[in-house]
Parts: sequence; C-alpha cells; structure tokens
Amino acid sequence: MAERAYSSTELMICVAARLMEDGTGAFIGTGIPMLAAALAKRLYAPNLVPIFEFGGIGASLEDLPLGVGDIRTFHKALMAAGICDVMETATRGLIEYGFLGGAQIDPYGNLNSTVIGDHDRPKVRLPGSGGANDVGSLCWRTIAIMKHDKRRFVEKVDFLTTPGYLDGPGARERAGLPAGTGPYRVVSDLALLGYDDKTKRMKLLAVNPGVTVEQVVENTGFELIIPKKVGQNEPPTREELAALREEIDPHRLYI
Amino acid sequence: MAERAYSSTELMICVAARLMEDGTGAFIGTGIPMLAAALAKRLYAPNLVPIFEFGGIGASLEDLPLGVGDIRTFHKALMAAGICDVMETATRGLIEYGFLGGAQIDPYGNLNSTVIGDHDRPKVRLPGSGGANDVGSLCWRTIAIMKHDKRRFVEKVDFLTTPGYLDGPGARERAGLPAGTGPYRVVSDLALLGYDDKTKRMKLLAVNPGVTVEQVVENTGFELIIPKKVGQNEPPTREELAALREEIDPHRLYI
Amino acid sequence: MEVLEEGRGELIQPPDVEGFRRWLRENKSMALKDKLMSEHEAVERFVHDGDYIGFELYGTVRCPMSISREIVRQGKKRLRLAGQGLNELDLLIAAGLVEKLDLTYIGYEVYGLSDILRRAAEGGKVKIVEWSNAAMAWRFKAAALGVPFIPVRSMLGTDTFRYSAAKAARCPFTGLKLTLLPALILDVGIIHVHRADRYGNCQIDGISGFAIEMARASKRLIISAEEIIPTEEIRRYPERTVIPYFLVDAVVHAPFGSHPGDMAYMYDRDAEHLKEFLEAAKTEEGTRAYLKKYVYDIKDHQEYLQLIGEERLAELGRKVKGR
Amino acid sequence: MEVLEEGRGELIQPPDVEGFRRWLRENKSMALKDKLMSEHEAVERFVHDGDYIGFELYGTVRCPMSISREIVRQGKKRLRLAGQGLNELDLLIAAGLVEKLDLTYIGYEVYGLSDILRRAAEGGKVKIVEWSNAAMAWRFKAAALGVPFIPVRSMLGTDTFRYSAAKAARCPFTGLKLTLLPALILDVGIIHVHRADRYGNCQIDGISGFAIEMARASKRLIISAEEIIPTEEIRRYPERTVIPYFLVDAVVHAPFGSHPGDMAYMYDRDAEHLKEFLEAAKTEEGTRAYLKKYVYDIKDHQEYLQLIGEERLAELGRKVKGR
Repeated sequence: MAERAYSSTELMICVAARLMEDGTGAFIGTGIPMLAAALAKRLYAPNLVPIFEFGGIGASLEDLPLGVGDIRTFHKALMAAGICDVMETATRGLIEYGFLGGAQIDPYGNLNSTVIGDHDRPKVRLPGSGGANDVGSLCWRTIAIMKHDKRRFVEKVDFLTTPGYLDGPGARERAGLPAGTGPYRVVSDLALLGYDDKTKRMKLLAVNPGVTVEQVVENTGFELIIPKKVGQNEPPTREELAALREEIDPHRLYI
Repeated sequence: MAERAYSSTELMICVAARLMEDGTGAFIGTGIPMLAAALAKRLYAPNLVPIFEFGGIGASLEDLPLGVGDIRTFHKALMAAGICDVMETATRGLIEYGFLGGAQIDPYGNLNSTVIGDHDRPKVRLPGSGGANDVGSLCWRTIAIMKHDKRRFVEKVDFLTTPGYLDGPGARERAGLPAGTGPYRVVSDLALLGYDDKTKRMKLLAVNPGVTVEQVVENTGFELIIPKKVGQNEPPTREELAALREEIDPHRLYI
Repeated sequence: MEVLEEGRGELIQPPDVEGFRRWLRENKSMALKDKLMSEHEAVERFVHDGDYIGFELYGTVRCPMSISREIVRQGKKRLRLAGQGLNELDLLIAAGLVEKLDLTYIGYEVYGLSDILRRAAEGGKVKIVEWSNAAMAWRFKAAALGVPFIPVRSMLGTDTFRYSAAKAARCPFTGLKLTLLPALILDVGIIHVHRADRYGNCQIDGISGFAIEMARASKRLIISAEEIIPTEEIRRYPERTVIPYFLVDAVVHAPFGSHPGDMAYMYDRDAEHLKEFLEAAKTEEGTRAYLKKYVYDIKDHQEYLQLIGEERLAELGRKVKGR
Repeated sequence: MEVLEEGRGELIQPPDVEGFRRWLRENKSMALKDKLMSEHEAVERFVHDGDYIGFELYGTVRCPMSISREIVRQGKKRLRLAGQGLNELDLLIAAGLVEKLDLTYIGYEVYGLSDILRRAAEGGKVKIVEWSNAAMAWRFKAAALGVPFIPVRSMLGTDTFRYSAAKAARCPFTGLKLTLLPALILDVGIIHVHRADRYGNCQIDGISGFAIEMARASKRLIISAEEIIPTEEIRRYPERTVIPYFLVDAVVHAPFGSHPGDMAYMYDRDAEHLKEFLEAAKTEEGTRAYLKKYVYDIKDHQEYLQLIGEERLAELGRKVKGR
C-alpha cells in the first residue's frame, strides 16, 4: 500500500530519472529535473553529471539547489565555470540531455515560455527563454516536463520560445540547428511521450498508473500518435521513494 | 666622460623609454622593449603598465623576463590571464603602445619578420609574425626598434608581416583596421623617426649623438622626409645609465 | 555578408566597436588610482539617465543588490537594461525607471513568476526584445572580443530569434547557417564580487556567471565587493584576478551586498525576505510599500543592513556551507 | 556571406564543427574514469600518423616537452602542427615528422632564430601557412565556441592575411570589414599543467596562455602534470579547474615535464641546456646527436630526468621565485 501513496510530482521525477543514461551530462533546471538527476545518480546512472547553465559542473547535489546559479549548483563541484563555457560545451555536443518546461508544447515539441497572446501586448507575460532556447538548440536529446492538459498541449504555441522539431522532419537542420538533435521525451503527469521517427510528431509511449489512453487523448489539444502497444509506467518503487523523501529532498522543498 | 661610455643599445633603450606616456599600457616584447619599459617606469612613467601577450599584466619586472611567456612576465602581476584576453583588450583599444621589431621596415612603417625572398621557397626563413601582426593592428601607437641600414630600411618589404600605414593615408581604415591606429615612432641606432601626418611616410625627427642627417639618409633605402628642423637625441643621462646597469639589468642579460 | 534572416526586434544598443575603442581610450587609465567610494558617489558619478545598464549575476545569486537599490533611490530614469535578472530588475521596473529591456528571463525559479515584470509587460509599459540566456552572455563576449558580432548556433528557427535583433547568415567556410549576435556594449556594468582591492582588481569564488564577459563589455564599471583586500594579495595570486583594475571606475565596499540573494561560501539567500518581497509584489500598493520600507526610507546600504538585522544576517552566514 | 578577400594559404584542417560534435559524442564520456597512464601509452593510444597536433604553451614555457620527446621517440609521421612553439616543434621538425605547419612564430626570443625551422623552410621540406599569434589562439577559441569561424580585427591588409587561410567580410550590423578566422579543431591537443587529478581535472598557476581554448578545441587531449592531486582538492576549489576531466583522454604524471622550459613558481628554464640545444641545432649532425642523446637513447621521461641530473633540476627549482 505504501507504493500507492505518492504524488504525481514524485511519479514524474521517477519516470524522468529512469530515462537517464549513465556517463552522460545533463543540463539541470530548477525543480523536478534537479530531483530526477539526483535520483538517477543514486539509483540508475551513478556517472550522470549535473550541469547548471551558470557554470556549475559535477556538483555533489548533497543539498538541493533552489535555482540554476545557486551555491549548491557548484558546491564540491568538479568545475565552477561561467555560462559561456557551459553553453559552448553544449554547442560542441558534449551535453547529452536537457530538461525543459514551458507553458505550452506543440506536436513537434516546440515550447513556449515567453508570452500567451500577442508578443508586444501579451495577455500573459511569462519569464522568457532563459537558457531554454539554448538547451533546446544544442543538447542531443531534450526531455520536457509538463502538466498535461489541453491548454498546455496545443496545436500551435503562441510563441515558439524553444525549438522542438519546428515544423517537422529536417526543419531543425534547415534552420541551422546542430544535426541529429531534438526533443526526446515528454514526461507529463499523465504519461510518457516520445516522437515518431518519420513525422517527428509526438507519440504516446506509456501511460501512468491509473491513467487510460483516452484520458491522455482527451487532455491533449492536438492529434497524438497512439501506437498499437502503449506501455505502462511503473509506479515509484519503495527504493525510489525512500531515496527521494529521506535523502534527496528531506525538507520537502519540491515534493 | 662617463656619459659618453654607453652602447648604442643603451641609447636606444633610453630614447624609447622617454617616449612613454604615464598611465598607459604597453605591449612588451623580448629585449629592448622590456628594458625601455622598466626604465620608463622608474624615471618617466611610473604608471606605465607592462603587458605581455601570453597573459601577464602589471608585473613587478623586478627581474627581467627572457621571453613573453616567461615566469617573470607575471611575477607579482596584477593579473595572469591568457593570450585571448590580452589580445581582446587590445582589440577594445585599451593598450596604447606596442613595441615591434623586424628584419625590414618600409617608408610606411610596414614590417617584415616572416621571410626574405619568396614565401614558399625563401632565401631566409624568419620566425614569423608571432604577436607582431596583432600588436601592429590593434594598439593605438606602435614603436619599431631597428638597427639602421639599407638592408633593413627598404622601399618595399619582401613580406608584409605587420601593418604599418600599408600604402598610405586611409589605407589602414580601408583594410578594416581600427581607426586612428598606426606606427608612431622608429627608434634606430642612428636616429628617432616618426611619420608625416599627411603622407604617412617616415620622417626624421632627431639624430643620435654624433650622427649626422647625411648618415641617416645614407643608411636608409628609401626617401626619408627630412624636416627643416631635425632634433638631437640626448645621450643617456647618468641617472638612466645607473638605473639600467645597477637596477634593471645588473646581470647584463641584454645590455 | 549576405543576411538570410533578421529578427524584428529593436537593436536597442548598436554594436559600435569603433566608438567603444575611442571611449575607452579617452576615459580609462592604466594608472593605479584609488577608486574606493560610497555607493552614493558611485551611482551619482557613473550612472546617468537614459543609460543602458547590465547587472551580473542575477537577483538571488551574487548580485549587486546594494547598488541596484541605490539606483532606485537616486531615481535614474529612462533606463535600458540587459535583462538577465530577477530582483534587481524588478526593483527598477517597479520604480518606473525602465524603458526598454533586452530580456532573456525574469522569474523567481522555485518561487514562480515575476508579477512586476508581468504587469509592466502586459500594460505595455516596457518595450521588450527577446534573447536566450546564452545569447545575452555571448553578446557581452562579442563586445569583450572588440568585434561587432559573434556567430552562434542558438535561437535559430524560433520566435526568440524573430523577436530579437539577431541576424542569420551562411558560414563562408562550411555553408552552415548561423545566428549572428550583435555585440552588447553597456554604458554601465555593475558586478558584485567576493574580493577587490582599492584599484578594482577582482576575485570571485565559485561560478563566474558572465562577470568576465560583462566587465569587458562595459564603458563604465561599478564593482561592489564583500571585502576590500590589499593589492599584495592580488599580486600573490594573479591568476585569480578575473576583472583587472583598469576596467573599473568605482569600487564600493558592500558586505552582504547581494542580500536578499546569496554569496558562495559566505552567506545563503534570505528565503523569508524573498517571500516577503514576492508577496508584496503581487499588488502595486504592496510593491510601493516594499520600496518605501527597503529603499526610499533607507539612507544607504549600511542602514539597510541594520533594518534587516545583525541576527538575521549572521544566521544567513551560518546556513551556508564552506569549501 | 559575401567574401571580400581570402588568403591563398591551404586550410590544413577544415572547421567541421558538425563532425566535431559527432566525434565528441561518440568518444567522450562524462564518467569519472581513471586516465592516469605512462607517456608511452598516452602517445601510443592517442597520437596517430597524419594527426593534426597542437602544443601549449610554447617550448620554453609550461610546455609538454616530455610528451613531445615521446612523440619523436615513437616516430609518429606526416604530422601537421599548430605552430605556436619553439623547442617542441623544432624536435618534431628535426626528426622529419612534420609535413605542414600553421605557423605563427618559431624562434628563441632572446636566443635568436630557430635554425631547424629555417633549414626545413628554406629547403621546402615543410609547407607553411601564416597566422598571427592571436589568430591561432582565436582559431582555437572558435572551435571551443563550437562554431566554424570567429570575426577579429587582426591580420587585415597584410601578407600574413594573404598567406593564411582566413577570409575577410563585411559586418552586417556595422559595415566594418573584419577578418573571419576558421575554427581550428585539433586531432590531438597536448597541455602541461601544474596539477591534475586522475580523471583529468586540471589547475594551472600563473598565465593560462591558450590552454583553456586549446583544450576545448581538441578531439583527443593528453594532459601531463607536475603533480597528481586527489579529486577532493579539485572539488574544494572548483573555480580553479580550467580544463574539466571530460575533455581529457590521458593524464601523465610528469615532474619537470616542461624541462628545458620553465614552470611558474616551480622551476626556472634551463638556460644552459637550451644553449646546448641551440648550438647543436646549428648543423644537421649536431641536431641528430642531440636527438640521439636526449630522445632516442632514452627510454622515458624518468630516464631523461636522470640524464639531466638531480642536482641540476634542484638548482632550477631554487632559481625560481615563489608567490
């Protein structure tokens, strides 16, 4: 019964953590990515290296940072550099993963974190790109973490802050973005999603425990590719929850 | 009589040292420029800052360096940076003076330190540009230090390594070099030379003690502008010689 | 150079590298001059109405908050800002001093959005040109290089590009399409560091953010420092000098100068104060009251620290881990 | 991008940034792997015939001389080199291993010209493309930026430009004419540092030369270090890491690794040895004898140091000033 008592945030953290490949570097943003990276390092990818955009590389993550320039992003780190060095490392193709968020995502994984409505007189002004555009441009594989509803999963983003596959196959390369890069996964509170190799459109991979394929479709504002075989995400394990609650975020800053 | 007993190197050092303006930065190359800067700092321009191309800025110069990356170029310095930072500082216009040398100089102050003869099968291969092209491109005022003879002061350099005024007024700006920069003085073992404001051609300013204008003309391989009034360089003073011999280069590495 | 595409955003500060060269030659000196002064004097002398200003790092991390508050106090107007920030930009926007922003991000990460920026943007009170984080840092880097642009591989294909003032062109060596970012030369750069000497030689502990690039991209440069150290210490570890004195116009001694933000190995951020600010920022009245209490009614940084209280500051010092 | 002018020099190593990205992804890892190995193993595994190699800083200052000698000893052939150097390049040229040079300078400053380069160039034995010092460093910087070129303001109007592989173009923001330097991506970079851990995190004292840029411009990277230190020391001063481990392929422990050059705060250059070398370099026979004595007849760096002698090395240590 303990296995059922988890929050959707905890589940998203676990799903994201299980995606990480050992021996790679990952751009970490504030929030869920920090916890996912810390969890992955403990259980699945001990050689995953957290990289923070303002310069922290290989921090211990003993304490959870509260922001991407925070003291904890470089406490006992292997290097405390600056933003240019980190972003140039990404330009050279040395950073495998990037986590992204946003207010809107479209079928090609393009993200909006700038405005809702018109740019010059917006309905809602959002924080802006920050490092998201760079992470989405330069990392090999990006993982978006989003709440899943029709206002967020939209046919067309109001403002294309961060590049996904733009308008389809080959579009990134035509735009000049590094070849072979792009969106990899979307971790939502309902499901895990990926992208169709040919069309580069979003595709359902697995639903979360207790969630139906129909629920996912209903909460998505565009046509989602539903493969014949849809997987099932495992709920957080005892081990995952213990690590998260007792070691990674004991003060419950995020979970 | 002590005043007469000096070498032509010592005189060149003194003439160069007297040119320096206080509160400026000067690119220092190996040899005479190091001694001229050290002498200027002691007697004429206490706030002159020696800058070495591989990163040393504001070294004490307690001991004379033997090269531009030498430990002594940053011993007790204010900053030990790298070559890019130094050269970018020059690109931004923060370095007033640069010292240059070479195997040949032409009437426009263009310098050759690359080859004598054809580039691909040279008669004599010289060391190459090193930082000279950058110093000659980016500093506001460059000072060339040369032995004075017809083989060195030539109508046309075999290879234009480092830009002087190129082929005359406005040529530097047309080439894209920063506006208002260029050759300022030539310190030779016979004379001090400058450039005519209008034609940008080399002009005699002052002869060294015991040297006649005719001697200078005879030893110059191109037509030199001889103004009506030619000055006379003062011989090294007792004070200058004492500083040079007792404090700056007591082990006679260079003098 | 054939331009394939260009952003429609205003080029708020054109990359006049030749003007920058002339300005630096006329206004900077390599002489070691004592530049230690009060924040009042630094801001009065070196920040002018209409200036284009940049702050480093950002408003909860090693940020020159004491100088930011002084700018608000002196009411410098019609400012244009390099907007990679949080709290420092919000204070200036809230005080109505900002006209235009080259913006990359303004938000409070774990604490959510910035209501002050949101109100100003939605009300059309500030003009905003979009950039990415790295793009802003690289724009400083181009200025530091002394060249008018730098080619990069970010921003392509997006509205971030379309609402910026970047251009895209093809590389003549490889045929690759690249973003060309215009150099960003600041009228004033403001940077908070761990240590500086009286001449302005600076050391920073931990990440350098974009301090190195921004210092070199500034016509005038104000440094605030937790600690003023003797020049002998600088000379002893010359590789630790990240900003050399000749770039600096003013050195202000500002212990806890980043409060309510943090300072690596010295003190942690003041989460309570930030929450108080964010609560206040929800309404215009709340914001005005916050500014009155913590900026306008306060004479200087010293008085600000008294208001925060010694006990609280000591606690922030205890909360941070050492090396 | 309209090209106004271009140098006639061969572009010895084209700036294939996409290939560089792929290569790094396939060959580098962020895992902390022990990379400590002998100079023999490092050179055998990571230097190949035909490689384009760069050395930092230059052959009398913090230069990887022990690795350079090992390359000569293993006789790696048809090398192409980034020629900002002295002694290390001369050894390779003298051994007949060098085919092409991107050259900025080869000479011995206070000691005069390099007879070895002179003979090779005058005899047409090496192909030389010309650059300035800063241009070479900026070419590494462009590679470090991950872009195929960088605009600069050097080299314009000169034969140095005309005999280089640079191009000139007009800035689309300002109309200024600029030099575009192609990025220089090395097959192998070789750097000598003061301290490294077993994984390759490096610290350098004093000037950084062009180590930061070159490390980032290298496909394979060999580090030699005066001292191997525990990773805890690295983690304690993370701002001192100038080269992070994930760029590094091999770490070689090499005390006095820069001999006959110097190492800041540790030992001075060996002027006597340099004079001996320069005297030998005057003739081909002399050069051969020098190589035999100090390179070919020597098994490794340890044996080389024995040949130089403890007393002499200790003396060089005493001659250098501390901080």
